[in-house]
Formats: sequence, structure tokens, C-alpha cells
Amino acid sequence: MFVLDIISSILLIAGVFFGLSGAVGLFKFPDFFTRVHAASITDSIAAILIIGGLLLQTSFDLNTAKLLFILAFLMITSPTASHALAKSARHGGLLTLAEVKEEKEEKQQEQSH
Amino acid sequence: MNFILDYYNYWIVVFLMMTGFYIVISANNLVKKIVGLNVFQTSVFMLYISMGKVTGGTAPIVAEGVTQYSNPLPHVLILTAIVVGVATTAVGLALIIRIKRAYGTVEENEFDNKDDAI
Amino acid sequence: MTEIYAAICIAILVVMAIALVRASYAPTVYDRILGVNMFGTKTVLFIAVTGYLMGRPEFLDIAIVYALINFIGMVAVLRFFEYTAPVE
Amino acid sequence: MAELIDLVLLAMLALTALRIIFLKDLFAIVMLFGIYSFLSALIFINLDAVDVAFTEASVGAGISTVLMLGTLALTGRKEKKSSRSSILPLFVVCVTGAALIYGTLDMPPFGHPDNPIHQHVAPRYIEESPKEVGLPNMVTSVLASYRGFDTFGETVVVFAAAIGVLSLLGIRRRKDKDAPESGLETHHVLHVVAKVIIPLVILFALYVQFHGDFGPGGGFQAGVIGAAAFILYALVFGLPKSFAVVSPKILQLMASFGVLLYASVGLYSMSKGGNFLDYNKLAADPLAGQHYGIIIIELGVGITVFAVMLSIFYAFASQAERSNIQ
Repeated sequence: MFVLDIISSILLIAGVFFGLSGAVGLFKFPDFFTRVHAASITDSIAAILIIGGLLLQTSFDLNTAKLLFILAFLMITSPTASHALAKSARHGGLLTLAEVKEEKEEKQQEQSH
Repeated sequence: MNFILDYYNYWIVVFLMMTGFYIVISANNLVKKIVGLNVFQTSVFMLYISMGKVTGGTAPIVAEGVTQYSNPLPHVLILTAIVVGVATTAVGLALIIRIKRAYGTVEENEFDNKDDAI
Repeated sequence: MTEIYAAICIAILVVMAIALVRASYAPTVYDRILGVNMFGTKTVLFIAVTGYLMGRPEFLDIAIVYALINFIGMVAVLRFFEYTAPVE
Repeated sequence: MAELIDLVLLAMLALTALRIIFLKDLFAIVMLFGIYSFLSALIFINLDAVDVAFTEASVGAGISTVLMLGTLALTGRKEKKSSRSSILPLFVVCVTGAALIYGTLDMPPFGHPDNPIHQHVAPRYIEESPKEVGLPNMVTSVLASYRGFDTFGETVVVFAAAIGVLSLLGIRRRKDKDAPESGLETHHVLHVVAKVIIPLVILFALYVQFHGDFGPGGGFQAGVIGAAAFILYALVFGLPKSFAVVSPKILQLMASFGVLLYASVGLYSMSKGGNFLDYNKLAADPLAGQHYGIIIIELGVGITVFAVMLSIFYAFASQAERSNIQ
């Protein structure tokens, strides 16, 4: 049991590490689409690692099934939500940082001509 | 120190209650007022639930090896209150939609002199 | 194991706090929705871990509800958002 | 440890509430209110009220937020600047808050087992209800059996709210051609995922309905979760398709059927010679009678709440689509 405890601790700590890095990414990245990227990927990996760590602590009963259900649910919904959000943002007219720069340069060129 | 530990829960709940109250009486927009009302309501729920908590107790669902349970009575009262709360919120929001249709606005200070229009 | 659970709980709380700050001070509306979504998924994990911390892991049902409501709230925001004015 | 988590959550809650005051964008306010509900549900879990947390998460955070968003789609999302001064409200709030805090000083300290609230009926519920009613979840026993009258009243109130909303707004039905397309028409991933998830959600709602005697859950929560599944369908695929699956007429019938089912249990127990809602008379063995009674009335509550929540959502969402055309 001792080995299992160690493995599950490592998984939990790794999961939290990814969660924290995703949270930092929410602030550090320059534009919205990179921030979605940071948040959604770390969300999924944190869910896998933390739920995986908890799974090792169960003894194959109803709780195992519920944890697996949560994991499956998060694996399906979390990326979908991020995708739908990014798509809505794109359709709503939000530009990436590179595109904003390009537009600025074009405007400057027009003015210089 | 013990004194603060014994009462901080109630104080924060009172603070939240007053925040909701402030939103209700100072906001101009009716939807924001409803949000404030809900904030107020939720903090009242929290007051009830914190009274039902017993230190060292656990959730009132019978389990092996547990002797101390928290008080189930406030839980029951609040459980039904939440559902009724959302039902009344729905009625309030429906009234807001009707007000918007009749007056063309949901800002409180713009209702003046619009009674003639109906 | 209890110490580990407690530490994990606190770390997830920190992540939730950061997401909350992002949701309340956001440059665009989409960032706000992103913060709310991240807050929701982290609460699911938080409930799962607290269940083990308090020794009553059968309350995982609540975590499932959170995951579900988080997703539905997200879809509802995207849906009704299109009816109203575009980005500020 | 529990105190620390409690304190952090309460601090986050206070921050959210303060932020709601100062924001002018109503969309942001409603989203923060969703977070507020989530956080308060976390506090309920921390204070051992798992059933309450279940309800708050599904009803408060889920349905309220969706309804508020639907209202915002009609009323506009900016709050205009108030011309009134905020000094008088602030003064009133400070005085009331000070009075309330003065009042809390006389309250019994937080969490002590000797507090008056734990003295009278609570020990009886905790010690006797597993023997008298035979369910491990004391909240369900108290809700459905000891305080059955109360719950019946609440169910009727929920039913009345549905009548109120429907008479104020009404559900507008249009032919398929006139109906606007769902705003999420182009989100193909969302369509596929919604189709996968909705059966799982309905299954989970049934689990909550019938497992409520043994764990957190019950009719109220199951009804809301079931309604949430159909709300998800309506959001993704549009209202007309959703009307084809569950029509508003059927919902109205279901809402009244649930209330009647609850009342008929009471009347049946009266015809057996007991009081109204006296489950002991439902079967030869009192414990079995309690089981039957609780399962049936929870079913009635679940059906009513499901139908009411879904018809309220229909009423709001059909308004939103109408205004979008104009």
C-alpha cells in the first residue's frame, strides 16, 4: 500500500503543478487565443493526473466508478468548452496578436503612401 | 483569539448580506437588483447552515464508525428554500421582461413620466 | 496521506483564486468566460480531493453535478452572448 | 484544516460580492453570480450540508444563471450610470450591518455541540430516524417523512411559480421556417458532444432520484438535473427541435401530475385510517410503508420540479428568440 501512496502523491502533486502553471498562463500570455491554449491543455492534464491519483486510493467500489465517470465527463466537456469558446471568439471578431500587428503595419503603410 | 474563531463565520455572512442589501437599494438596473437579492438570499442560507454545523461532526448520512453528525434540520429547511428561491427569481425576471416591453427600459430612474405612454 | 490531501486542497484553492481574479478583472469578455470555466473545472477537482480529505469520498456525486452545470453554463453563455451586443 | 478552507472560501466569496457591486457590465455580473453560487455550495460542503450543496450547485448556479442570461438577452447588457448619490444607501447598509453584528454577539459560538439548536428535535432526528424511517440519509427522512407537509407546500409553491411565469410570458411557438436558427448552429463539435452527454446526464438524474435515500440527492435535485439535460439540448439544437422532443403541453400536464401524485399519497394514507401523509399505514410493515411513501413522493417532487424548470426555461428562451427577429 505504501508504494501506491507514493505513486498517488506524485500524481496529485504533478497535477497541481500543471494546474498552477495553467493559472499563471492565464495572466502571462499576450493574447486571448494563447491564453485559451494554456488554460485548456493544463485543465485536461491536471484533471487526468489528480483523478488518477485519487483512483489509486480507491478499492474498486462505487467511488471508482464515480471517479471514472468524472474523468470521462471532464475529458469530453472541458476541451469542447474551450473549442466552442475559441470558435465564438473567432467569429465574434477577436484577432490574434500577430493579426493585430499586421493590421497596424498595413495602416502605417497606407498612411506613408 | 477564540472569540474571533467563534464568530468570524457569522460576521462574514453579515458582510455578504449587507453587500446584497446594498446592491438591491443602490443599483439602478432591475436585473442587478435581482442579482443582489440572490446574493442576500444565499448569505441567509449560509447563516442557517453555519448554525447547524457541529465541530468534529460529519454530514448527516449514516456511516459506520461515525458518532457525531451535524444537525440535519437546517439542511432540510434551506434545501427547499433554495428551490423556492429560484422559482421566485424566475417570476421576478419574468416581471422584468414585461416591464421592459411596457416601458422600454429596465433602469429605475427612467420610469418617470412614462406612465402616460401606456 | 492526509497531509498530501490538505496540501493539494490548498494548492487547488490558490489556482481557483487566480482564476477568480482573471474572471473579475478581464481584458475581454472571452477572457472572463475562460476564467469562469477554469474556475469550474478546478472546483470539480477540489470537491473530489476534499471528499478524501474529510474521509467521506461518497460525496463525489456533487463533483459530477459541478462538472455538468459548468458545461451547461458555458454553453448558455455562448448561446445568449450572440443575441446581445458584440465585444466591448 | 476545515476552518482554513472555510476562511479562504469565505474571503473569495466576499471578493466576488464586492466585485459585483462595482461592475457595470451585466453579463459579467451574472457570470460572477454563477461563481458566487458555486463558492457558496463549496462552503455548504465544508459545513457538512452536502444535500444543500447539491441543490445550490444545480439550482442556484445552473438554472438561475441560465434564466438571468436569457433575461439579459432581452433587456441589454449595460447598466447605465446612476444619477443618485450612493451615500444614503451606504449609510443605511452600515447601520443595519452594525446592528446585525451586534446581534451576532449574543448568538451561541460557532460549532459547539451544546448550542440550543442541537438540543430539541435534532437529537431525535439523528438518533431515531434510521430506526423509524429506515433510511441512512437523515435529510431525506426529515424532508420527506417528518416534514412531509412542508415539502408538499414547497412543491405547490414551485408549481405556482410556473403558473406565474407562464401567465406573464407564455411560450411562443413558431413554425419551423420562421424560427431563427440556433446561435450555435455552426458548432459541429458541440452538437456531437451534446448528443454523447445528454443520455449520461439523464442517467445521472435517475441515479440521483432513486439513490437519494442513501446519499446526497432526491427529487428536487434530480428534477433540476433532468431539466438541465433538456436545457442543454434546447441550447445547442434550438427550441423548435426541443419542442418536438418534449412539448410545453406535456410539461404542463407533468407538473400538475407530480403535485397530484404527492397529494394522492396523503389521501391514500387517510383512506387507510392514518393522518395525511402518514406513510406507516401504506403497508403492513411500517418501515416498508415509509419506504413506499418516500419513493413515491420523491418521484412526484422530481416530476414537478423537472417540468416546472423546463417550462420556465422554455418561456424565457422563446422570448429571446422572438426579440432577435425584430
